[in-house]
Amino acid sequence: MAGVAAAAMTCAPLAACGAADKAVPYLPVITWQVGPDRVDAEALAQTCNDQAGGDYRIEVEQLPTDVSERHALLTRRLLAHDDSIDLMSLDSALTTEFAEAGFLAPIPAAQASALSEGVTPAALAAASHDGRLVVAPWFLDPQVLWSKGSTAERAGLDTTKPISWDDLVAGAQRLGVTIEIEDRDGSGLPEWVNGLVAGGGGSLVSGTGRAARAGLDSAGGREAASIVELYQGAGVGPGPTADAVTRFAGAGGGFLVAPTSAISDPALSAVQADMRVAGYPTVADASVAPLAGVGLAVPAHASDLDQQAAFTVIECLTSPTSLQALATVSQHTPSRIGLLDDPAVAGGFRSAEVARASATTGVTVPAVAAWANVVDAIDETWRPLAGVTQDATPRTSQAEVQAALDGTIR
Amino acid sequence: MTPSVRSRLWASATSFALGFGVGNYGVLQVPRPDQWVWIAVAVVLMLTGAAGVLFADTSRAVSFWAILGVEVFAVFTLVPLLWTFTVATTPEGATARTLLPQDISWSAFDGAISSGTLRSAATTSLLVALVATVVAVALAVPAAYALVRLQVRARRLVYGLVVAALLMPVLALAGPFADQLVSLGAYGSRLALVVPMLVVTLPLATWLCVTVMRDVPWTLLDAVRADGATRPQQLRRFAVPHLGPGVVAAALLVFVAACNDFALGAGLAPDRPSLPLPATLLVASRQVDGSSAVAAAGLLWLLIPLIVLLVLPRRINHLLGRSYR
Amino acid sequence: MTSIELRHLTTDGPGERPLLDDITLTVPSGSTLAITGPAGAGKSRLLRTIVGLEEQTSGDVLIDDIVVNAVDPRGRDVSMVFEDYALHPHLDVFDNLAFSSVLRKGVDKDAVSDRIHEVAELLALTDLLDLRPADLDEPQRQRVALGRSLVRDATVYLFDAPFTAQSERVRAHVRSVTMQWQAEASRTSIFTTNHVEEALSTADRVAVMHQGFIHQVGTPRELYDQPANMFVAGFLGSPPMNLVPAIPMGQQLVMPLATMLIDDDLAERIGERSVVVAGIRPEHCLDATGPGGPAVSDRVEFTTRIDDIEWRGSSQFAYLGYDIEPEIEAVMGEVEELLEFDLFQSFLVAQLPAESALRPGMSIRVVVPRQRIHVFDPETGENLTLPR
Amino acid sequence: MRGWRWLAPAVLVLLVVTVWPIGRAVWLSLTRSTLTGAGDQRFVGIDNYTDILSSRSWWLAVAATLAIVAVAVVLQLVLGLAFAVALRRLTVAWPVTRVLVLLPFGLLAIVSAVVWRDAVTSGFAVDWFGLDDVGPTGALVATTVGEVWRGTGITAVILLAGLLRVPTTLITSAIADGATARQRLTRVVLPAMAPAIAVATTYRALDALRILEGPLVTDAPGASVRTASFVVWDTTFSSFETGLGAAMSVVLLLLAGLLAAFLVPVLRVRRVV
Repeated sequence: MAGVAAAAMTCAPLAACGAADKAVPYLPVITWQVGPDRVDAEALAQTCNDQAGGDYRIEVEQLPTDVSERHALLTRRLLAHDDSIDLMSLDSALTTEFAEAGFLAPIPAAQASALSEGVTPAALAAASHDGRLVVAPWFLDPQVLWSKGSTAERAGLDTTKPISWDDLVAGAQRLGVTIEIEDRDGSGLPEWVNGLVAGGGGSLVSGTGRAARAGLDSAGGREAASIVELYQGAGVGPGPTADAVTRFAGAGGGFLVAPTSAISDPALSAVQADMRVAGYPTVADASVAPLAGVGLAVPAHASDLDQQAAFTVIECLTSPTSLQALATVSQHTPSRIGLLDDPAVAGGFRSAEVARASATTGVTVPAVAAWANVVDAIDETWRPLAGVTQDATPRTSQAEVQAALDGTIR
Repeated sequence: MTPSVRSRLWASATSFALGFGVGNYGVLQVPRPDQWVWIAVAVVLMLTGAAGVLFADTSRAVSFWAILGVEVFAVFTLVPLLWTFTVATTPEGATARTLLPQDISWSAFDGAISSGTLRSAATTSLLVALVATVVAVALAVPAAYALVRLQVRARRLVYGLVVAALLMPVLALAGPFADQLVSLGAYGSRLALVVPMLVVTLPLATWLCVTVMRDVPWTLLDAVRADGATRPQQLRRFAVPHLGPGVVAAALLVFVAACNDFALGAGLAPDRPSLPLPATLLVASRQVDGSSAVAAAGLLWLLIPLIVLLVLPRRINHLLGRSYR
Repeated sequence: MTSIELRHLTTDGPGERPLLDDITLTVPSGSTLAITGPAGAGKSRLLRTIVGLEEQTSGDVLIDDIVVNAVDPRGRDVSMVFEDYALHPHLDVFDNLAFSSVLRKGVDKDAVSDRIHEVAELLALTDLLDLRPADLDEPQRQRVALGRSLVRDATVYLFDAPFTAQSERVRAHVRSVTMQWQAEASRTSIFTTNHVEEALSTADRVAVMHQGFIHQVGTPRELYDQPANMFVAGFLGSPPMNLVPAIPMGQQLVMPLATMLIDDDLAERIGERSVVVAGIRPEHCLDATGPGGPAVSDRVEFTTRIDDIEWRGSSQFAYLGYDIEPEIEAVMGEVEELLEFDLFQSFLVAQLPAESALRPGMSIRVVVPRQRIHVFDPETGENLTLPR
Repeated sequence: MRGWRWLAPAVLVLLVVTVWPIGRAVWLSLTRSTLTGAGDQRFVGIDNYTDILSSRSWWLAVAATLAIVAVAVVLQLVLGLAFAVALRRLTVAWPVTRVLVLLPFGLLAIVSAVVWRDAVTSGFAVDWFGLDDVGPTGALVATTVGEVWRGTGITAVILLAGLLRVPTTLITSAIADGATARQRLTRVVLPAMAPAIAVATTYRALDALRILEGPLVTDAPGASVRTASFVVWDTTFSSFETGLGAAMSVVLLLLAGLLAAFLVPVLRVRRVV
């Protein structure tokens, strides 16, 4: 639409301009809003553009890094029916809210089955609302435990099976190395808490809509708080930070709790070859990895033509070739987990085994519309980490999270 | 010793002591190069003190207390502006740590001028402010005339409404306005900002125009009418020369106020194309090297009020002073 | 109680002429001095200098024989009423009256309150005590300003044009109240006024001031009868003294309408001067046929035509035109320019009794007692008729 | 009633642009709704109000706001008065000071907030005054000082206008009466310029009440001090809880009204039309 308008504008005043005689071929320009993930969106777009052979052209635009800013900006643009969004990389956490707000164009039935084929249940759930697929599942990274070289062995940890947080912290403390927790966009802490609560047998939020109940003031919540307290008390790291990867690569870094894609970070290029992977640390016995990922969504307000083109783009971006690139280049765990068995992928994906297991046992953030507010509520109550106690924090946090869910003042 | 001599000596002593204190603190506590700022201020204050002693026993009608006050005022006003300039000229990737600019890099100014986002935001601000100002002044001039010159029942009530609207926290209206715009499907268009912006411009325009109207020598109008002037003549001979300058000054103030509005613009617009400059700067401030960009854009934007002030300094001061009294 | 003395008080002005020009004055304790002079004479400035609001360039101000040049107004303890009243808009009349009195510590509030009521009674302000200055009219405000000063117990009282706003009727009352209050406690005071009669009728002594310079100080009678110079002569009296150019010719003084014989004394004082100025008060120009006229023995007389008659109820003024030569007129013009004051006219004014039947166009025979004619030096203004 | 013909358009428009959104706010405040329309939207009566009025964080924010208002107003009045007195007597400098005095007010509040925050977090003030990590509260204080800086000029202009209306003879007369400098200030000058002070106080207080830029720029997770206007903003435009935000807006408006209702009679603000 915008493309046509632009073409018309430039051509109209010049009666003799080249295209004036023949009809202007309609070239939908698909503006793809991407988040701060490690995907090389430009390269993927280029590949698709080449394949399309002039059916469309993808232009990539970057969204803010910070999760609440990204959320606020996307929401406002969608409210404003901003025509500079034709396709967006949507955090799986926002699916419910945006779908409820009616921002997302439903996936055409013809494509839906193809898109959901072979997708892990968690990824499928994170891409659906009310039983309908509203987002094309793309990747859903489980968090894993990365370590440098023989650190784990030296700490006396057996990496073949998931390590418990207690052992991990003790080991790191013994070696005098840190356990870094990655938080690229400000959602690290809530995801960590979510994973810990789930690992402790609870659930951060149960139920949906305004009937959702916070589950922090529970055994699981207290378990989560005790682990944060343990981590903080041992002084083995600053908690979820934006520069965790850099710090991990540095001298004092020993462990890194981060998604599978972390290894592709340029900051790790020096230690990349030497990195080992293990399952997400356990709380009780089970390893429940936080799952966070991105789907591809089309805004409901876009014109039919643009929507059509956008879905064609989605087809290209979710094609095995693209997903392969996603897995091997940026090490994101594709939603279609079966792809990891492909020999072409298996060689290039560093954490295949762990990822495959975690992708099924892991937990995504709860599907509630108020998730963005829950993020704020958890940030408010669990920071600074030094203030977290298993007696008080779950209770205060419970109230705040519940308020966020209810839409009342926190 | 006459009283005025005594007063000057006291002023000199105060100025000297202040200068001494500033100088010492600067030398002991402030690292270079900012130390020079402190020393310069101290030198000026101490020179003032010395001059006060020298001129104490002359009949020159000059108050050294006033000089001291104006010097303090100048420092108070200029230091933050200098800091803004320093932040704006900090090279990319560096953080300004001293008040005096270390390396001056104009890239932030370049960026502010060439950045499409900022340009579009500035255009939005100017456009919205212009339309809102024109509408508001067109409504306010007759209203102010009625309030000042005509018999109006409930004059105080109307006036109270204007003042209330002027002092109201506009932010409180941003939410409902946004909700309304969303349900009208107009959220995000530039023109949709104009109507809410009237909340800012209309009361201010009315309030300032009332002041303008009160200063007009109305007997002159009676005289012009008694002399048999026709309507157009009344307009040309009376309204234009006596009302014109005041209304123009009021309109300029309203325009600047509308340009500088933050809450409405930030609340009622997504980032583009309708986000006005102040709100855009909030977004920009969160980016890498954001402070430089914000400071540079702010200083450039400051040119608008500065020009208004330089063109009509007396009238603006007069208007503001008389309005708010 | 307290005397004021000024010694060679001089204040330089922005231009050539000083604002206060070598003023030396003494106001004895308990007396009243009126300073009169045309607008811009420097009267207010003189008062402000005495209070300490303005600083002199040189000279001394003495209060009670103590030099107070370096004392601030608070230390001088002088009360002053300002020409524009200086009332506090936010205070009611009572508080305005009380204002000056309660600035110093240790004031007996009850005593002040009593005095306020007393003064308010005297100045007809009792009904206005609860009002604010904005609600008062001009004369009332002036009375409040005056009252504020009367309430206060100061060493010296200065009044800057204190009665101007009062209507003719009230003025006498207010003036007498003030003067009575003044006399009761024999307070020292100085007041300024534009009204010559007011100065003459109210004060113990009067100073005539013009261009920052005191021309003459003396009792009202001295000033009126023996003006030291042409300015004082021309300024006092209403209508003012007739000043006409006169040319000495031997034993005679030739004036436009008349010629008068001069005695040796005066002739000697006139000396070589080619032109002098003769001054005759209108009330001394008598109708030869009217009351008093025939009785004058040592007289100067002349006959002329009446140009115009102005009837004033209690008397009539007859305007008697004359011509003077252009070169003499030029000399007169220069004198006026120097003094910045209008002294000369091209007619004589004679004061006739109210019942006189003379009409414009008729001819009149005027007699003037010779000893009533003053002769002035046109350049210095010096009164040549006064004994030295 | 000829006057109303001239007045009606302005009053009508003013009513539309103020009363309409306020009415909408009142209506919205009785519902639980989001700007996006996500979640179920339903009528909840006065639940939002009870939530707000029983919320500790809201009252903390209100207290912080009022403290900021009080400090800002007092500082601006004192500084503004001092500067106005100095400016009045140095008429030679007027061409310069006239521009200088309003220049800070011309700088966008957001720019001032950003640079003042930077001054204490990483800038010159850190070295000058030996500041350690000041945290969000310290940064908020800095931006408040920045607001004081921005508003002092305009306050000085208002007070200067009031000061120029105090007749000089009033002051000289007080000097002649022997009033000390202190007595002149407290008994003559300040009372005579009371109307200007009253207006400046009211205007600056309500202006300080609505500052938003500083709190927005300095807020961080876990910040201990937040202002009421920030909370309103955050609820409405970050959490998109329009219903709750509208209720807060109404409370904020009432708060502003209460503040005005307190200031106006106490200071006897009046301006005769």
